[in-house]
Amino acid sequence: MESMLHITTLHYLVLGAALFLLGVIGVLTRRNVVIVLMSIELILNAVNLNLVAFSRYWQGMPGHFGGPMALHGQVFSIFIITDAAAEAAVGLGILIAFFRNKETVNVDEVNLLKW
Amino acid sequence: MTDPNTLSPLDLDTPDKTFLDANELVINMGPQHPATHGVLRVILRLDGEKVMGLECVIGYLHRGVEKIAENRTYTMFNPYVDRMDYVAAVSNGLGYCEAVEKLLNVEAPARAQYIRVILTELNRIASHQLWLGTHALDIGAITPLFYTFRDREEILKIFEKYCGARLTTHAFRIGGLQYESYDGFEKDVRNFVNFVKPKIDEYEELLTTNRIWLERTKGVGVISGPDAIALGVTGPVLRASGVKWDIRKALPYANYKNFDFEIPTGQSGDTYDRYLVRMVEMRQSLRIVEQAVEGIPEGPIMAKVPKVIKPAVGEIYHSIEAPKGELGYFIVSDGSTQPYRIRVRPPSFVNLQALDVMCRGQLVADVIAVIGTLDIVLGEVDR
Amino acid sequence: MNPPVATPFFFYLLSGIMLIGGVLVITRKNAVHSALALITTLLAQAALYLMLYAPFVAGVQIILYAGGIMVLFLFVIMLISIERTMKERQFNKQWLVGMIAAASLGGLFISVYTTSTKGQVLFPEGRMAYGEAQNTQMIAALLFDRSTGMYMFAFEIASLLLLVAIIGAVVMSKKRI
Amino acid sequence: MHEFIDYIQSYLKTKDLTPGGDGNIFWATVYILLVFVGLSVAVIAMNWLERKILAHMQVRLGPMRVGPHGLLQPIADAIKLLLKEDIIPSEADAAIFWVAPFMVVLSAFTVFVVVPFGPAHAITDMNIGILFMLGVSSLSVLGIVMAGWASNSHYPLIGALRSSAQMVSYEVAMGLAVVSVIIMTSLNLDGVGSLSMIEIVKQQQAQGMWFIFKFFPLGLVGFVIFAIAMVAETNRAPFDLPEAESELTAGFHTEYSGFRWSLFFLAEYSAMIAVSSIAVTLWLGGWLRPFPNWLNGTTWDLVFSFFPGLTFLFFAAICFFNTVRMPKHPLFKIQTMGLAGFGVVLGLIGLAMFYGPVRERVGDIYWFSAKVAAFMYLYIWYRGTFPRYRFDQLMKVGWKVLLPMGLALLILTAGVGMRTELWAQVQEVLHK
Repeated sequence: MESMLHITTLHYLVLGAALFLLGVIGVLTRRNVVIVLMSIELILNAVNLNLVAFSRYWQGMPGHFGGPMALHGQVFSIFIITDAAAEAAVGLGILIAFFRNKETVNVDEVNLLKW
Repeated sequence: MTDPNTLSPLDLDTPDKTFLDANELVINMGPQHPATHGVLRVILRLDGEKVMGLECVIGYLHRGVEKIAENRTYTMFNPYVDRMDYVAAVSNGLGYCEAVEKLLNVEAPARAQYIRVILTELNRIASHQLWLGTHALDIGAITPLFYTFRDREEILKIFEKYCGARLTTHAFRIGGLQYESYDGFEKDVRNFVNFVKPKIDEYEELLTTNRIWLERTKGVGVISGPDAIALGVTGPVLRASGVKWDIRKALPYANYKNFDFEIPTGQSGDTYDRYLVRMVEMRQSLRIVEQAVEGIPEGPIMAKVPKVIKPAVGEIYHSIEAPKGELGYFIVSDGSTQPYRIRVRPPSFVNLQALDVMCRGQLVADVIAVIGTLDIVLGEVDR
Repeated sequence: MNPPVATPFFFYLLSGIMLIGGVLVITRKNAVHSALALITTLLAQAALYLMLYAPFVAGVQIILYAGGIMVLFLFVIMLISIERTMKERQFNKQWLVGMIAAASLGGLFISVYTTSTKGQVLFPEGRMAYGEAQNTQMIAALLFDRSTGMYMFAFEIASLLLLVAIIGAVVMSKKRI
Repeated sequence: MHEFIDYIQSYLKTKDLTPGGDGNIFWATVYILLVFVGLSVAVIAMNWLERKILAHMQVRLGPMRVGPHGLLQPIADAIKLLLKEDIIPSEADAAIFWVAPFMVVLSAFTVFVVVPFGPAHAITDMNIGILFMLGVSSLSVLGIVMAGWASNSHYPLIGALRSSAQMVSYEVAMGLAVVSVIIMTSLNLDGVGSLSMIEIVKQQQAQGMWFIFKFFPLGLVGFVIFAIAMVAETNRAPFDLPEAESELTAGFHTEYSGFRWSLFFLAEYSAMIAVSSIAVTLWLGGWLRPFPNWLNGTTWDLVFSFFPGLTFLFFAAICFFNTVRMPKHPLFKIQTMGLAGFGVVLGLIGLAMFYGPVRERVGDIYWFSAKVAAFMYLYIWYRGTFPRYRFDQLMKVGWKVLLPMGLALLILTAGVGMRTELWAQVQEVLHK
């Protein structure tokens, strides 16, 4: 109970892992490409949560990696958000092109390299 | 999404392959829509915001005016014509009275002619003011509406003083006028001319050089002169396309040949040119009114017309330049007191046909601007 | 510096919202509902970032993820008609494989988080808390500063990536180039 | 109980801390309530003022019946809207249809958490203040898209797509203008800028210049870009395409009625106030009084501190002026007496504002609100004057005019800022 009421880095990691798993399940099982892309966003967010939690952890640690300037995790999460934006733009662009040609958004119907 | 082809009988020359075919949108604009000026229904086929084609559905205001005429005497039918283009009732009355006079071979006396011209031209100004206000409102400028209505009120006051009605005036009678002009009529008209001249400048100040107005109207709803002629378009819409055709000059009726005025024309035939043409027309109408009020002769106001009007067997077509274009009356008489058939050529109805040509390839917002610039009145379209 | 208020309560509230949102994202038929669930998740996550003393990341999360990327998603969902896809089968044929893979991954996580602690907390909370007052400035220093900045190159690469993504997206979605 | 009173009083002793910065929950709650109530009153007042001012621009009188000069008209409208049937179309996606207006209202109200009405008059001061404001206000796009989509009808959908496209594209130009200001805040001794709203105003105070005049004309250009983008951002004339009445009936809220519609209305006006307060904070010196350099000194400070009281007295005088002629009809008599009572209340508030401690505390709030009110007048003025842009023209203005201008502005500001910094360093070296 004590560990429940005292929020440590591990709590955030477990939450991140749970979100990651949800994202993985979504990517592997859904047919709708849009929802698959959203699941990928979930995965990226889970990673971000871990990074920021670790950044907080290292800020409280002494030593070379620790200290007030230990914001590398946050910087990384910003890069990941940038990547997510790029991924969403290109992914949705492909989706539009695909939908225009096949009139479907089901991922298991994307079985040809060319049409 | 419904298949657009089953929804409406749109006959379109194959448009280019659209961006997302599955999402071609069919929008039903009207009959209850704030910008269709009454009960016009427009079925729009859109690709995104681009208009691929449209179809007008009319008839929601059909009252069978032409059929009613067959059961009324010539005199009794006179008030009905006011209800067609109800914002330019005086012009309708003038057209009808002159047509019947032509059929009877009588001519209204000179004094009546002058008063008729004054009232008709005032009505032209009122009609254009109403058009300007609503057109600007459609494009998003709300203020001109109130300015034009404030000034149109002065014209309606003159009408009210003259014949007791403001909108459906029934001002003219077959063979001349029923009422002599009231005391101070000339003064009122002169005052009005002086009052409204700076007001027209005021409208122009708000709109003519407004950047947004220019962007919204220039190059929008273009129709070329030959196209306009082919579609039978008349009035300011035709003149803005560069065709100098005004029945007041081309086939003078009433006593318009006595007056000195100019026919404004545009070049490009877009919405902005139509706006400019109508603005100049308002000023020209003021010129005519000024000349007419100076030159009103004394004399009778009613020609000798029999009590019971029974024209000889025959037919007649007479047209005048209504504010919206050529307003024609085709009357067939079988010698009885009632017309055998009356057919009206309403300018709005004919001009409305040009809507499709003018809107293709434009955006939805332009459709609104073009409907506004055509200056249609549904009472006249549907009759 | 104020002491944080009711941290466990807010943590469990927000993580509950996030997990429910995540489950809704992968189970809803209607893609718009999924997107809205995802937005809820993202906003809750932004609040978690604030609890982790990372306000700048929280701001970027709101402005970019919730305000930018998700609007893009909603746009695309509305452009493609979804009535038909809603009537179809929602899960693909390999769903069992996917579940097994996810389950094994979850087992891996659980084993890592439980076995190695041995009675003590794996990552104890950082005791020293540096305030959020200078957070943005410190991130900027890490990114751009002459002496302490070490991510300048990565930053430029990221901008290049964005440029490529813009061009790619335009090329993909234009009907003819 | 005693501790509680101590707790309340402890905040009053701190002079320059926001309740959030002090961590005082009681006062933070009080401030939240105050801002909420003040905002609601402002929206109601704005509703009345817009009708009146627009009416007088258009040679008519506007509301005249409910209350003297229609003063109670907004309240009557609010009651009407609350009593109206709340329709949810049968084909609509009920849940989303239900949530959408709340989303819009929440995002419009939440931004006021960081709006600085004075150095200590804000709910809290965030390190990411301006980022927070832009981010949260951009969330209203989601609500609008949800509303349009959930209505399951063509016009709302087009309206929603239009408005979201418009808001997303003008956010870019807006952001660039904002960043140019953030660069300006870093032109101090330690060369560190700030995103905090309070810090931005304090920088303008420290640099002795409102940022609209900084690096003339760069600050002015940034302000103009923002001032145009913010009109587009709030979907107001001449950029009111999403709710273009003549084209799309009412845009994304066509299917809404009653209470939910009034939420959209509330959100629109509070969003207008929110973006205006961003503009005021960033360029017009926030709570600082006008002419700080030209009319400086304690005497002028005193003179300017009388302004709030004088303004209220002026309003009171207008009320009394309208009660001079007492109408005969008993109903109108009651109205006129009510107006006189309102005038008395205003006058008393005005007199209270001359009292020293009050005067010190309300001065900054007054100047901030006065500047925001000027923007509100601009909004009404635009609406009375301009026709509406077409969608492609709107996009052209956003992407082809404002965006390049913003980019050039950003680069120029950074360049000029670096030059002045270098110049300062050179001076320092020379002095040594």
